[in-house]
Amino acid sequence: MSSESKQLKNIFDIPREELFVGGHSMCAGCTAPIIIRHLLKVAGKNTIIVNATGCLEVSTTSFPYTAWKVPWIHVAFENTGAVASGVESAIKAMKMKGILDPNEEINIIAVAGDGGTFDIGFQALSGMLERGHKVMYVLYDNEAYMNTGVQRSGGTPFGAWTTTTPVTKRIRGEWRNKKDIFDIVIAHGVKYAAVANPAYTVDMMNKFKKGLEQEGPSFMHVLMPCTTGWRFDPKYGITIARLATETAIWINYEYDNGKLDVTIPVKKRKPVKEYLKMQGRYAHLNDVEISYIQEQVNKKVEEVNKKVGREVIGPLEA
Amino acid sequence: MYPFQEELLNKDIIEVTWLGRGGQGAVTASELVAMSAIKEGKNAIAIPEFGAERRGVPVRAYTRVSKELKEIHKTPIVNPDIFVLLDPSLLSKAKNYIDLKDDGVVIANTQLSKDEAIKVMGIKVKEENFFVIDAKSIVMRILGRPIYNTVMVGAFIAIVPIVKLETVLESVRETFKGKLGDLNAQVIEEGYKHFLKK
Amino acid sequence: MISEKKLNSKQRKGEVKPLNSNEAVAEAVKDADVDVVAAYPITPQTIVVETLAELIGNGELNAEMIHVESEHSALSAVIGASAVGARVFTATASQGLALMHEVLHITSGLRLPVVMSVAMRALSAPISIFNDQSDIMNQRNTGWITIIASSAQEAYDSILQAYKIAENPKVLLPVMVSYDGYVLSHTIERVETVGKSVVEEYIPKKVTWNTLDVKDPITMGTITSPEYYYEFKYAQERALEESLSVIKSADEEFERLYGRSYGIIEGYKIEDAEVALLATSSYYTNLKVATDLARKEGLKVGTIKLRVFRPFPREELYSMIKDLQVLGVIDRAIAFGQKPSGPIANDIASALQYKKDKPIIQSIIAGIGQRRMLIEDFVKLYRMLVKNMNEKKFYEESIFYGVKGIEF
Amino acid sequence: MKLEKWSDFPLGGNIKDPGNSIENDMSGWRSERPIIDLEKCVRCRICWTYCPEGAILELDKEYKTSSGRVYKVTYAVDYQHCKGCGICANECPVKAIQMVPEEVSIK
Repeated sequence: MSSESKQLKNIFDIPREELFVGGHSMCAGCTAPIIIRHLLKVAGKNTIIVNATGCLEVSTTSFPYTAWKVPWIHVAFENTGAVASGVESAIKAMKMKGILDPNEEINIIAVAGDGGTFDIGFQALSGMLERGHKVMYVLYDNEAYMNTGVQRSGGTPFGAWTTTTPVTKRIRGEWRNKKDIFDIVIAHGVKYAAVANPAYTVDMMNKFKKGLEQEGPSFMHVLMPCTTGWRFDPKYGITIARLATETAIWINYEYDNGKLDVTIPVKKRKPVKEYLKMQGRYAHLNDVEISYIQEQVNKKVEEVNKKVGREVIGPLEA
Repeated sequence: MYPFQEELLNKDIIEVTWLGRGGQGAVTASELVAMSAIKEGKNAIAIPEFGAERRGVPVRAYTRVSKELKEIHKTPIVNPDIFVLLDPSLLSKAKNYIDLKDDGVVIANTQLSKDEAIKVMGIKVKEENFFVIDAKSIVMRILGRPIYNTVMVGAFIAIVPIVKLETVLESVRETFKGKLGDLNAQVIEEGYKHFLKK
Repeated sequence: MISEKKLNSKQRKGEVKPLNSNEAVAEAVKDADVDVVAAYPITPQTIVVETLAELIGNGELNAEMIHVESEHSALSAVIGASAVGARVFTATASQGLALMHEVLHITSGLRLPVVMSVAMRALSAPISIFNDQSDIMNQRNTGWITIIASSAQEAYDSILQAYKIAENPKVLLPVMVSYDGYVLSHTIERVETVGKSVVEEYIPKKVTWNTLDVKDPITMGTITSPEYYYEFKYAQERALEESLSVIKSADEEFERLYGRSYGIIEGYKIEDAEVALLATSSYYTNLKVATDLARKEGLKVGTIKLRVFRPFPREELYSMIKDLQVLGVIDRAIAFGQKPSGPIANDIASALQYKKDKPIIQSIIAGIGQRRMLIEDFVKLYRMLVKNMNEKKFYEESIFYGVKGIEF
Repeated sequence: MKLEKWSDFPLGGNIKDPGNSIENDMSGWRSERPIIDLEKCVRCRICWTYCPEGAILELDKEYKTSSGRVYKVTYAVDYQHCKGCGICANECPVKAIQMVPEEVSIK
């Protein structure tokens, strides 16, 4: 995206041209393609995508059909950060040697799910961030290994049922908290990182834009409600995404050169129960467990307001 | 001219084993001779025996030199034509590492006299083929550190002139840049002169 | 190593340098004007990475170096770089090569002309940092062209040839150039370099493979159904088979330009030999010395060096060995659970399956974890094979030469 | 794409026709189809924004409602790619999109 282009004000500013098209085989109601459509609308044609193994990868590039209209590569599950580093270094080298036009801007975007980021791809991501490659890394987080049939990952939140954290006599879904990938990324000295939500499309797109304008690596953590793994009716993907922000279980942070902010403030929070009750993965939770999750959210909100320096997330609705 | 030189220098391939302790530069010594021979249009190889070198561990290195561009094999040298001992404390243990050829030459860094050294070393060697040098006094004076490799290279090329002094000085200046190169060149010359006098 | 004939060649124009095989490889990478280097340190390969860092640092090589956090990422990064059209290089050994295993398959499957050097080393456990060939033998089904070099000179020349081969549009497969860890990787030898003119003369830079180009977007690394996968694998196998002729012509052209060639396999005193020992890398030069000594004892022996391991040169090998009585095959790796236990011995046995006149194949395992093999050990093996031939006594299983407690 | 022999296959599984998944017919995935009531539709663009398939078409086609309001754009559904997830209907702020069972809509 050229630097003179402005931030989007509303959804009427979104370009019409699609660089990620239909005919792919993502689940009906999957929210990942919503993220990707808008990612490419921001990035434009001069973009190379490096995609980790995952739902998005297998469902959009099933030979001989591809949904992608920009150059795209998949190598493996755990090495997206490394492959993207290679793409970026090669372009840098070839520009330096005059093989490529040094003035041509090419966006390099790594796209990976939570498994490919929190877990198996963590090392390669860390290497890429620490070395400072100019790559935007987009994590679409559906909070479990959905491609292989809903197994827990380091991104699975407390209480969530998965096939490997089942609801049984001894355990009641995931009993550990989600790994704080955002803070871990920032600890690498990354200049720009943001948390986004496809329900807030314009906010998400503006964050993509800022991420691409960075000199070095940037990181996008995007919520991706999964109809199959979260067990909800396909039509509710965006509703649930919105509720995640409205209940403050998902906070739309922006970390920009040392400054933390929340781009979607919430005046009055909805009880987290409203978010949880829409999803089959939380159907087993009892009141005690729900109030534990609510407490966790309350604590987080308090922390965030302190860090940001104002009450950016308001109190719970009565 | 030492009496053994003519026959030794006429061999297709001359085999040298260097024995020192990790950190004393046995590998560098073997390489300096090989590098210099290659520079002079000969063929040579330098093989280090130990991979993970640690300070203090006995280290062997080997040099094979062919005056012609003959292909050189790469086995370790257990029965060398010339054995160079870098570390005085290994004198009595040297026999565990080598099996000197008949007519083999030994150049040992030791403060002992030749006769004493031959006795302590306990191998079969002709008296006229045995050389001792107190390398410590030379290197402490010039380098200020007990690193014996370059003085022993100097001694070696005086006794076994398969490469010229100038070439070795050029090689050592490439290996150690700047002042360290100059100092080591001086050390080599000292070692060289030590045996040239005789 | 340079034979006398080759040294007298008029085409000689390079510079003579004392280099070990690791440094020779780095020198070749510099002369090939590689664009991106990604490598992770591992003994005994590390000198390659260090030398390249220095060459890039002082401007002798204009390239990007990626300080990756693992070998898996090293190969992944060069895949990414190759996929956008850069000439790339990586290097590894042992555990590092094993860690790359997954990505090795992906590189050949994506048909990217990646070149890698391997300083061959034993595999853990227990850990051994020393030489054998277990690392590359374990990668024999990954679809890489695998060249085993016998000297620093051959390592240097083979890297240059590797780009010529890999980037040939008929091939488009990755190439591994391996050489013995320590015994070659750390041994200083005489190397004649070609210099940077090699890029114009021999390996001009031309992107012959599919790349990620924003002006002509493609999707690379797709998923296939049972309806499609098989054909890609068959195409890969065909390309690997057919690469043998490209390897030959690359070597011939190299000889025309620079006066050195290595062929696919090489023999020494094989014409009238009854018994031969086949080996790879540094063992070949040792075996030549042993051959001369054994011949002095009246034994009609010779030696063979296998240079190209994948694709396996069946016909070239057969025409060299068909008149032998006995071929001893020295493997420095163990194919666990298989009898005989030498991977190359097995390859040869299966290559000869339908041939009528063929020697007896005697598998020999030696040099595991760099267990010392001196010239007299090789001579001993010759004597034993001649004796066995005369007594018509052979071992179906491998001879584990040099294991404590086992005598032959 | 004709891929009868192994030698017809592109190198390494690469797809050289970007965005050719658009050729696929996904209509069989659908049990319900969205039907847009262009009279009710306020052209807010929300359905277009949230469609995972890019199957809401935004056409530069004028539309005049029965009450006389003129819109410059018209929204339509690309039924070849719509999988019938219902996000559009659910998110429509004016309930202008109805999900109708396929067997009913075919009649």
